[in-house]
Amino acid sequence: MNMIRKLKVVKYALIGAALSFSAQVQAGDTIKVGVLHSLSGTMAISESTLKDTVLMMIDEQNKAGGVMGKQLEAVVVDPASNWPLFAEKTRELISKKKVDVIFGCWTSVSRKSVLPVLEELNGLLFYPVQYEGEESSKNVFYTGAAPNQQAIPAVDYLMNDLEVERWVLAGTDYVYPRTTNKILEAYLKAKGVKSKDIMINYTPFGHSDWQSIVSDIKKFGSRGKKTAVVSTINGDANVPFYKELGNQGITADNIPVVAFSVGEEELSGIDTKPLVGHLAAWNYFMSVDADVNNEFIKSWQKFVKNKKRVSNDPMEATYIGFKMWVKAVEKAGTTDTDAVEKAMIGIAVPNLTGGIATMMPNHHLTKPVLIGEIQEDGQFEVVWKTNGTVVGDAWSDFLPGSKDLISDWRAPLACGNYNVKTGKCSGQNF
Amino acid sequence: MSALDKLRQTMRRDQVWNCMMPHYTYEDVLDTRKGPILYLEDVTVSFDGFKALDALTLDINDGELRCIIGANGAGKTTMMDVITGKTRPDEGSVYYGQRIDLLRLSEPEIAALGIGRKFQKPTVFEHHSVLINLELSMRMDKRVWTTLFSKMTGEQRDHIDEVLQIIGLQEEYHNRAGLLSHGQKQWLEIGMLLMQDPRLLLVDEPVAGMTGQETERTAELLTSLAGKHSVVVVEHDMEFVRSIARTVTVLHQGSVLAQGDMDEVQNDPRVREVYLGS
Amino acid sequence: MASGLILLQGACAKQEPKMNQSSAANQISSGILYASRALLLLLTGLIVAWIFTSTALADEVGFEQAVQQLTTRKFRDKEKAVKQLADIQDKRTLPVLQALLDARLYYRKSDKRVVIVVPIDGQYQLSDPLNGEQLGTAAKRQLKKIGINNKLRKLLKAKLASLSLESPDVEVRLAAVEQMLGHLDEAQADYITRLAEQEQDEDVRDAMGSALALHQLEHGSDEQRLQAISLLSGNLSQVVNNHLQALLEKNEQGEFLETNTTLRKAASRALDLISSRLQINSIIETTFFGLSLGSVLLLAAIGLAITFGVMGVINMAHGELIMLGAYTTYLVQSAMPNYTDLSLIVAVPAAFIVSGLFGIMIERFVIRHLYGRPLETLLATFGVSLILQQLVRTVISAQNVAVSNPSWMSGSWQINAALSLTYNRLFIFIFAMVVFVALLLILKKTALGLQVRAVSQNRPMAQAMGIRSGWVDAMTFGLGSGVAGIAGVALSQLTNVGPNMGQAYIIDSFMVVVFGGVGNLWGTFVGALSLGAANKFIEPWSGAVLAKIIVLVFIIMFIQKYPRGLFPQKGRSAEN
Amino acid sequence: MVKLLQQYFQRDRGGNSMLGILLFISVMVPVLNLVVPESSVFHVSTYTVTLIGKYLTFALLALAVDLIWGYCGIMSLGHGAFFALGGYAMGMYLMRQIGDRGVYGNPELPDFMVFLNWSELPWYWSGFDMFWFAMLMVIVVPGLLAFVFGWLAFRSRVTGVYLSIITQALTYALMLAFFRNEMGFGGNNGLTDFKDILGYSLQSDFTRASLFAASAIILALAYLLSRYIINSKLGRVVVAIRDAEDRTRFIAYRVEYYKLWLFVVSAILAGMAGALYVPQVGIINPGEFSPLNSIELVIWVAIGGRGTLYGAVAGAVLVNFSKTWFTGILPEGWIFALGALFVVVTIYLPRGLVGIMNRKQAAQT
Repeated sequence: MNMIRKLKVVKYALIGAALSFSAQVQAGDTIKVGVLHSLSGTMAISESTLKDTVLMMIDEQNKAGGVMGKQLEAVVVDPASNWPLFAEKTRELISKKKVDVIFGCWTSVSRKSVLPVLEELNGLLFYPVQYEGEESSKNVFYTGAAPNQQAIPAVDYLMNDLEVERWVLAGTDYVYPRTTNKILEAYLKAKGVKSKDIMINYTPFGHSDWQSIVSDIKKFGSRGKKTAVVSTINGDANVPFYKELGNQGITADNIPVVAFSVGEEELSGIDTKPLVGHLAAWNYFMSVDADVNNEFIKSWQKFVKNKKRVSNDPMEATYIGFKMWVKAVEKAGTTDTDAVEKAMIGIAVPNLTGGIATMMPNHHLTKPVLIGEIQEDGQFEVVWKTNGTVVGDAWSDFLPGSKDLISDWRAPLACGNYNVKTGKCSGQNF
Repeated sequence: MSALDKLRQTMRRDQVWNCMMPHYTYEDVLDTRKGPILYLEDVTVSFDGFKALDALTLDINDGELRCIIGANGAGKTTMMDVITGKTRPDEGSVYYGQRIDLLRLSEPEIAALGIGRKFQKPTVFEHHSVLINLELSMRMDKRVWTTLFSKMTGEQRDHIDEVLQIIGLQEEYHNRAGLLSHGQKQWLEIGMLLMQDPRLLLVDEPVAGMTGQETERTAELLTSLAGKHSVVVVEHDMEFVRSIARTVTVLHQGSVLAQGDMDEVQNDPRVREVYLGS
Repeated sequence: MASGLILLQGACAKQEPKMNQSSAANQISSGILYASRALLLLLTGLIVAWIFTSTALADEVGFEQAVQQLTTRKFRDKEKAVKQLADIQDKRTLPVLQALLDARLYYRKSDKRVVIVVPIDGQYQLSDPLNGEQLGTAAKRQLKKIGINNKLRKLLKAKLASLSLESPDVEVRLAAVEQMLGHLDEAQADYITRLAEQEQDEDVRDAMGSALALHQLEHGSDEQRLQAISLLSGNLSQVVNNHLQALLEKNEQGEFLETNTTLRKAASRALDLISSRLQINSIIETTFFGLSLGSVLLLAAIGLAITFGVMGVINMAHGELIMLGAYTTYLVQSAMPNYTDLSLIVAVPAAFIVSGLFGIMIERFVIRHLYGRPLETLLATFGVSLILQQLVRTVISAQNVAVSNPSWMSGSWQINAALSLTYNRLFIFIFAMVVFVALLLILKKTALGLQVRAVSQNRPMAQAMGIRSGWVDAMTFGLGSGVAGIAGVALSQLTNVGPNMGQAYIIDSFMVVVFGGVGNLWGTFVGALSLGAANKFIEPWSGAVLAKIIVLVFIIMFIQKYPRGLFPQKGRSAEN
Repeated sequence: MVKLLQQYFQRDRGGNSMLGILLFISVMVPVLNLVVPESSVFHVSTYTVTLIGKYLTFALLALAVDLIWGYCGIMSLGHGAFFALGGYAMGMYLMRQIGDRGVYGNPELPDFMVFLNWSELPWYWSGFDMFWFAMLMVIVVPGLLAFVFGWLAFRSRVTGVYLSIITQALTYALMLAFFRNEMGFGGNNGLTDFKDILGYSLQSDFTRASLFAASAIILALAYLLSRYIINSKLGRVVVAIRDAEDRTRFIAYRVEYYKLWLFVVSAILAGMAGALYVPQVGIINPGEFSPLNSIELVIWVAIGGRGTLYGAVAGAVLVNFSKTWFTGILPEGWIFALGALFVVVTIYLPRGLVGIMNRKQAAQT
């Protein structure tokens, strides 16, 4: 046996495997649901929870008789927190595994990576995480919050209820904080806040040495005006940030921090004693006392066999997305992407906080906005809530580039980024 | 040295900047009419306060075979490092012929000027055949692009054969150098030096680990080289030194302790004290 | 209003009628309270002892009702109740408010009786806030916590401060005065004036002086204000700074709001003095930040300085050994949940042993086969690092775990009004120094250290001398790894404990060791501290990301100039 | 001499058959993808085409690493940086090709600049609307960086571990820099949502197949180039440097220039790999600069067998293929397998998989 022959074997095996992909016959008796969440790498911390959530939902749905009499079958892949791999795995799910719908992605970059593939192959993605907006694709349903469903109400709360006059916008340097802070800056200025009363700070991913920045925030906040920090700091950097806040004596009553990326799951990795009273804005909290929520938590903890496991906002978004998809498939009577997509608009399902979520023509949801204070037990206590629900806005009114854009996927417009001034629909791949 | 001193040094008017120096080969400028081919004066090298060379002054005549002996740590290898440009002395000057200041040149430049060096531990290119070892060492344009496209000419092949003859590795030319015996590697390394048509050969312990027969052959080889080339041999083996040496220099603690022919040196009381401790 | 209703949804709906009753009662009681407060205002002082006794009866009713009113779900009503309680000046007020702030004030679901709780063994011991009577124990679900929000928290702190001015504890008094700085009312000013006369402690007296001066600056005559400014000159408190700054403010027409020129001049002089002092403080602060970052780098890198510097092994799993140390801290804490303060001290040797054992295993199973091939140890240990990470993910969890800070490492050491150093950083700095010195001693003074140095300098010779080089390698690697584990304990106090944490430190650690000079512990020491300091001095004007990039580029350039780092090993032997 | 040449030929039988395979698939895969109907068992799906196309670009990258590590002993832990820079140069071209088809319909600015309120294109984006310029930059940017970095490092004789660590610092610094949104390269999201290349839609199967063929052919050409280099006298000097740097220097070779030359060539190859990678996967972002990626690609080479060019190619394809395969069948445990593979290969197969086969071959002859 020589080397060359072995190499050849490998090559032929490769090609053979490739050939056999096409030979696979699609099984007709199940509906395949793709799950595209990282199970390894840096994002596994957050995303593996959502994989389990989808699996639980599928399990429950199957026990309840499946969809249109067919059982659901989960197809789980691991894109390993590698953004190009997300695109590759999406292609695999749609063209090789023939899934009918995908639940997946967490970071914006993974969604951006997947988007061209979805549009090319006409797939369907439910994206369950709060994000920066500025996007509306025919093939994506955004079940997380847009900035106007999280950031702006939170700022309103701070401004009106806590009489905050000075603002620190601190974020990790990537697109979600950048955009959110751009929107907030414009919003605050429109409300009459002067530039010198706004401090903007960006830090790299996983930033761990917060001494100087916290000390600056402290100085900024001691100028006699009520100050608050609006934090879009991402995942890993939060623990050292909050620890430093606590140690430098910044407590919630002198400089409250309102976070958009810190939920129950993140808090379970932090000693919350020094953080009591700091805020978070979400569309769901585990502590919300609603029957449907209690039931959800019960079945979740049973599913993962862990009585202490928490639930969080992206899980609720996954829950809503899944329920909506089931309803839309039943309404359309088929899993065909176009039919389901049409059927999705207007679908309403109960959310977990006791209200109703409706899918709007721009592929975003109606959501209530809740502000919670961190408690010692790692839970949030709701201190404020919008009256009714807020409609997710794909294109922010506070950014010069997007204020003229609207999204409406119903005929006759059927456009995700229609410019009302020029009357043009740009950025479509089809 | 402070930055200011450096600046002053750079701006000295009695010097030509390195970048403006002509690029020379040794035929053009090597001037040995006044005798010495190599001239070291007051060379001092220290490592962390330890003086490896202490104001060493030494000259080697053109065509001479010089042996340098000394205890371990006497500074023999450091001296070679200084001559070949590997170590920069703290003080002193090193001249090659009358005009070439070796301290301004890098190792390849010095090598290109015809100073060849054999290491203490035989160092050959073990993954290459003997032939390629010699081919690579050949004196020629060694710039990158020329090397990329260079092909061996018949003339060069003849030169290699000639050297193979001298070092007695005709039979082995196709073998990988790594497979040679210790003695053969030593010879190959000397052969590699010869391929460069050197004027000055620095040979560090050529017979270490050799059998008696091999030693004898090496002695023959080195003595045959003298005259055409200047040869400096550093060696511990007194028998060997006696067999080849005309002039012997004894180094001790980084400077010359004694110099002369073998008998003179051996009878020198200072040398006896250092070597025998009496 | 809305927030209250959200919480009332679902299970709590049944209680609504009751709530309405009690809020009706509240209105009556607040009527009484207003009357009594008016009475108080009529009589000259608020806080004079004899008034206190004479209104005791009215207060008794008020106190009870105010306490009961805390059970309301509306934060605005709670706020009113807290104000009432504070105004009543009952000696029982302080414990009630303190309990409310500490989230130890509950009410019983059965009879809505307000209780102060002390948790004991998963049960709560109850006492009555009205008369201190012990009410036995109760399970958590029989009780409902009285929640507070930030506004209330702030109010509570302010009220508690004014109530603590006469506390026997100096610290409490000082904190109280500082809390009140800048917003005294007339009555409080009088009160403090009187207290200041009797005050024994100098610091407290000074603080009181500042508070009064600030009060006079606002409300006094020009003469008094000038005096106040001279008293406040050089005071580092930001509140003082703000007030003085206000004197120099201009209106929109560019005219000074403060018309008195002498005052303005005095204020600007005072501010100059303050800002020059602040400058010094900020340099000290930045230096501390730098040293602190440096000490973290030192801890992370010093284990590597041993395994890499002394043994020549490039251990890419070093970060994961740090992570194992941090996880050991977590496990130790989980094993002794009631002794958080002690757990950290236990964790240090535990982490050393755990990481050390893992290190010895890595050495025996992997690195032993690769001596003399340093770059290949890099590849193999990279594989090890992947395995260790995934191991932690599988065995413990992919999520981060919570490691709590012991009380002695929380908070900060207030040096003056503008300068405070956080205890955790301070301790970690000291800890890093201790570890460094200990390692230095081990390598210089012990038999192991001697053998390590012998093996690292000349392996065959050391073997010939009868040193079991295999054993020495294992021990050295174990030592380096153990130190990484210790670093993990320290890092668990600063940052995330999760499967990926090691990766954040591995590159920085290598930079430190290479910058300092391989094989030289002092190099690592100087390298770590200077890189830390450089980073922190650059950060203010460049931002955190750019600071890091600048430092990296600097290291690259530095290595070009000095290929063997800050403290190179010189001599012929280093060449090979 | 003839014997020598023969020996070299014999020694590269693996390489020759690899070239054969490359040539074969560069024709057959596009044909099977485009011509053969989807229902046929011989149809190669577009998914497979892009997947193998990606492996080929990785193989080119591995070839670049092997050239300097396997033959010159320079272990660069920063080659991902050159790959990424090449990728960014290509990405910038593709970005400019979007024109006014971006979501904001701005003909001049890419979308990420519009929503960050940039008013005009930064100067360093100019020229990237032209394909030839972008291709030039694919070569110039990584080459120039390698030249400057190498010139500094090799001249001051930074070697071994030190060199590895500072190359790592280089790619780490670049990663942090590219993460910054102020840099104008799209920050964390990088560049994505490409539409077409040279006027052909990137989503068409024809373009994909062409890119695939281009990757295969460029890999083959790069292989031939590398083989020419290592078989030339320069190649022998380079191996000489690897085995005895001082000796080489003392026979009058300017070692630093040789290293620099090879390093630049290697960086250019890596840059080309990046440029081929980006249109096939559809995104380039700073994650490609991650030091861990660079370490991993050194491991591909180690697994395949360094010092043999086809070994590097085989290693890259094999590791990536097994990653794709393992993530499918063992989503939770594949990292254990990968980690164990790295350890075992390094300890027991210092010459990689090619080493085993050569040993067997040697035993037979």
